[in-house]
Formats: sequence, C-alpha cells, structure tokens
Amino acid sequence: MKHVLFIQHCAPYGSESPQEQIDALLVAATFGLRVALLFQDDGVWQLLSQQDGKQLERRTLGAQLQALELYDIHDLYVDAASLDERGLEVAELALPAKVLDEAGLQQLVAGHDLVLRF
Amino acid sequence: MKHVLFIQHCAPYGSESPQEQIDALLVAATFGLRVALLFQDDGVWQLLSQQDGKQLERRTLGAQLQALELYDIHDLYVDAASLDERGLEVAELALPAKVLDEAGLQQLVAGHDLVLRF
Amino acid sequence: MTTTLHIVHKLERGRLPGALRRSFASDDSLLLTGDAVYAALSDRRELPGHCHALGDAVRARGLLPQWPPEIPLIDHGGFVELCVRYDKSLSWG
Amino acid sequence: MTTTLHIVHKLERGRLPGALRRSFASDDSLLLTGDAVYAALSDRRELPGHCHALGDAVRARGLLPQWPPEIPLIDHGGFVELCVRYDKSLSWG
Amino acid sequence: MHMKIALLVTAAPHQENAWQALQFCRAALAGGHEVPRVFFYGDGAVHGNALLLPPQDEAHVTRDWQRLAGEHGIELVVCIAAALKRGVMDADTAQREEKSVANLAPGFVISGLGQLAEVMIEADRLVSFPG
Amino acid sequence: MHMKIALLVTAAPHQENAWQALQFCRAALAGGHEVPRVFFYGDGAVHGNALLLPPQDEAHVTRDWQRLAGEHGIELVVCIAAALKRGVMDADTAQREEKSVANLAPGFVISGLGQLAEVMIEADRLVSFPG
Repeated sequence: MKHVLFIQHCAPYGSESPQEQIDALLVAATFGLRVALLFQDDGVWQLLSQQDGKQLERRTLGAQLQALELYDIHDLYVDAASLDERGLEVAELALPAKVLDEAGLQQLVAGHDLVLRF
Repeated sequence: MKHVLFIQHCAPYGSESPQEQIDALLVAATFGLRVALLFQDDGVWQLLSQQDGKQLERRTLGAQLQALELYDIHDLYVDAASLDERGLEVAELALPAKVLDEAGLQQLVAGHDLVLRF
Repeated sequence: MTTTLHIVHKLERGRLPGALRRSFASDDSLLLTGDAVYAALSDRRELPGHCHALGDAVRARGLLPQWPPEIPLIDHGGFVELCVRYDKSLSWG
Repeated sequence: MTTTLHIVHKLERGRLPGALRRSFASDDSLLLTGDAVYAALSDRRELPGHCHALGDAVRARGLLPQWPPEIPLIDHGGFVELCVRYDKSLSWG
Repeated sequence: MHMKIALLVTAAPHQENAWQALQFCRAALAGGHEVPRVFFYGDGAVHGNALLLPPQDEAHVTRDWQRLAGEHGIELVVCIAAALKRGVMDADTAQREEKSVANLAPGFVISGLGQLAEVMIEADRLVSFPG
Repeated sequence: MHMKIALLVTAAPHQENAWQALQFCRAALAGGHEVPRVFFYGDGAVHGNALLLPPQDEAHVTRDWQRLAGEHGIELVVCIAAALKRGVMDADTAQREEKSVANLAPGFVISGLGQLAEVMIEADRLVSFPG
C-alpha cells in the first residue's frame, strides 16, 4: 500500500486549492491509499475553529477537516515554523495535529511514496 | 487628463499578468490618459535584458517594454527595496527607470488619480 | 496629491506585504479583506491607525473570538463609503 | 525512506520558500523551473549542492550571461531522468 | 455624494474576491451610487462563461451578475483578448474561428480594453478586485 | 529503466508550468517511458475547453495535447468537479443541466478523482505541475 502525503499550504476561502486537495485526499483514501495531511505556510489557518463558510456562500472547510477522523484519517501534521511565523499556538488549533520541526518534516517527506502540494 | 499608475509586480513568463498589464497600459495611453509604470517585487525581473520568450513559445515581454518609448511612455519607476531584496543593481536594468525609496513611492502613489496593480 | 484606500487581500508569510508598507502614506487608510484579515492576529503591531476589515471575511475564517477591538469590522456598505471618502483605491493584487 | 526531487517554480521575495528549505533532506535534489530560476542570482548561497535548472526557463528570462557555472542547465530529457533517478518528486505549488 | 463607480474584476469566479466584487456592487447601488460598467479582465474573463456550474451549496457569481445587471442596467464587459485565452467566445468569434459552439453567457458582452480606458476617464472611482 | 510516468496538471493553460508539463511528457515518451494518463485538476481543468484561442504567436497547449495524446494513446482526463467550476462541460452533462452547448475539447474525457487515485497506485512516478 502506497503512503501519500498531502500538503495544505493555502488559507481557506481565498482560493479553491484547500477544498480541492481535501477532495483528492478523501478519494485517495477510498481507493485504499494510506493518506497523511501536513498543514504548512498559510495552510495552518485551516486549523482555526469556528469557521463559517456560509458568510461567503462557501462550504466550511474547517467542518470538513473535523470530519476526517470519521474516514479513519488520523495522520495530521503541522509545521512548527509556519505556526511561529503567524504567531499561532498549538492550543488554538481545532485538530490534534502533530507539530514537526525541520528534522520531523524531512522524515515525513522521506517516509512517503508520493507527496502532493498544489 | 487623469494620471494612471500601473504597478508591475510579477516576473515575466510565469503568468499572464505582466503581459495583460502592458496591454491595458498601452490602450489607456491611446485613450489620452497619462500613464506611468512602476516595477515592484518580482516585477523588477521584467527589466533584465536579453529575454527570449520564444524559448517558452511566448511573446518576449522585455522587447515590449523596450518599445514603450515609441509610444511616448517615459514615466518608468522601480522600487529600490525590491531590487535590494533580489540582489539586483540598477546597472543591470535594460530600461532607464527612476529608483524610488519609501518617500518616493508614497509621493508616486499620491500623485496619481488611479493606480492599478493586478 | 490624493489620498488612497489600500485594499489588501493577501499576506506574505503572515505579514502585510512589504511593498504596501513602503507605499502607505500617513493620510492613507487600509482595508483588510480575504486572507489579509489574518494580519489582525499575525501582524497586529504593524497595522496602521486607519484600518478596517471586512466582517464577512473575518467571520468566515473563525477570527471573531480573538478579533482586536481597535480594528472596526465593516460590511460592504462601509467598504463603498471608504472608496468614496478616499480619492482612490489601490487593490494589492 | 525515499529520496525526493524537489521541483520549485516560485520564490518568496527572491528567496527559496522557507518550507522547502526546512523539508529538504541531504539526499534530496533541487530542480529550479519557472520563476524559481531567479534564485541562482538572488539566493545563490542558499542553493543546495544537488541543484539543476531548466534551460528554457533560464534562457527566456535573459539569465544566461550571469548564470553561475556550478548549476547545470538541463532540458526536459534531463528533467525526466531526474524524476526516474529519485524515488519521487515534490512540486512546490 | 452620488458617484459613478466602475469595477475591474481580474479574480476568477471561484475566488473570494470575485464574490466580494458582487457584494460591493450591490452595496454601491443600495447606497445610491451608479455602477455603469464592470470590466472583466485577466482570469476574471471566465465570468463570461455560460457553462460555469459551481457546487449547488456555493455561490454562482455569473448568474448573480446576470440578474443584478439586468435589474440595474450595468454593462458587463469581458475583454476579448483575456476571454479567448481562457476559452470564452461569443457567437461572432466562434463563427469566424470555425468553432461549432459559442459560450458567452447572456448579459455579458465581449469588447476591447478601450472599454476599461473609458471608465478610467469617466468614472469617479474605479475599484479593482484582483485574484 | 522503462517506467510508467503519470502527470498531474493543476496549472491553467496559459501558465508556464502548463507548457512545461507538455514538454516533459514529450521528453518522457522520447526517453522510452510510458505516459498512461494526464490528470487535469484545479485550474488545469481549463485545458479541456475546446474554445481556448491563445494569441497566434504563442503556444496552444490544448491543441498540442490533443495531437500528442492521439499519437501515443495517452488518456487526457479532466476532473469533473474542477471542470464544472471553471466552465468546461461534456455533452452528457450539458444535456442534464439543460445547457444548449457543450465545450469539452475532443481527445479529453471528463471523469472523477478516482482516475487520479488509480495512477497514484499504478504509476511508477506521478509528476505534478502546479500553477
């Protein structure tokens, strides 16, 4: 079974990219691939709670991330430096993502057969 | 006569934005607007000489910028900090753009009736 | 000389774009929209005195609980009023 | 553990993306394409030892005269070979 | 003060700024201002594509522009050069290019950059919504 | 070593990376590799628009993909969800949605994300070209 890492690097709502990555990840999981998700750069903003996409006539991305565990997707990671750059604390995050330093990031990438970041 | 400032902030060839701004500027000039052009952020890369868009099956943006003086467009400016960030020297630029510091930028924006940066 | 409403909808690594900071004059005003509303959390000290944010963009992103009270939230009616009050707008694409 | 060809086509204010630098392992390789080829001028010291650039992107942008000889220019055949040699590629979108 | 406010939309229809442009226009009209023309350029030209079909629970900005423009007499102008690069074509061009179909959405017109220059000259404000 | 190399294109047709994807595919075929499928997702879905008409002195990647795919039996798959958000529609969908025209370019097929998951599983390499 191949291990696939998706890297979310965009904030929610500004563009379609976060939604389209989640869609791809869910289908990949359905096809039997083992999927992991890393939040990096502006992607860390996806982890704030109390999002409400309806304000912009959009689906709520945060709610979809909350639902990942229902699909048995538990491998969630967040880039420590991306949090630091934005003044975000782990305690503010709505999901239990594992915080990675540089060595952790390099191991994560090296430990996967495919990595997608689009 | 209104004075319009166009701000080029993207490198050539990576996207359509530089070409589409030049097209808009030329038409604005034809309609009698007085136009100026500021190169900022990655837009400063547009000022390198010896570009050759044909390598990517594209028009050569640098050649179109060289032609601006034929249209009587002489108000060219470049953001000093953008050059510094990229290690570029004024001597490397293909066009005689006036280098602006912060005060100069603020005066430039304040001195125009319309500013477009898309 | 004219005044400018600077409209920003993207940040650079959580910060206001450097070029925006350099071009911002003391009589100008800043409107945070889109992904730029995160600046109220990540770049709060760099925000100028004249600063507003678009309420729907803030609420969609779940920022209301932590929102700094010194930055007024406006609706699109307020956005239009700002555009009328300042001589021109500059959207930071 | 697998090796990675990192393909980058955009910079952050003239520099390699910080996240790319943090994720780059010692066995990995870097390919500069698109607007990232400017890094050979603006961020030369930060480039790793295993680094190539796509020739057409370099020539289109007029960078050949100043191009640093230690960064080999490759064509698309070379690009394909790199993808085959490394276990996987990571395109920095 | 009653003003003529023109809009320049270069954001693609699915980007947040495209939605904000529409809300801005509604508010400007509600505030007693005139919006003579919205000019769609760059990726904004895709607004003129009649075949856009966003998810049912999300905004459909092209449809909303059509309604708003119809009610208030706003010109929705798509730049022809930007449109052709992005697959938006009116019937005349389709015939000339020997394409069997055209896909310009009703309510939109295709024209040149002169229509942008005109509002630069004539409008009191030009507000732009980039992607 | 002969490999199966699949491509994921999320760059829009007028972006440099879209052109690079095409050149990469040509080189992979010339190098004796197999390219079973190119999956167009995100803004890459616009590749499937039959009405794209870039300036005559610039690349026309949709036309070039059609030729290359025809000669080498490559599947050009456009994600349906991404396509509908960006105004690309095949005849079946157009009929269902009561649109009078469809605009999917010949040589392209519209399908779901399962087609991407399949090449993730089966291809030796998946190379992606983001915008």
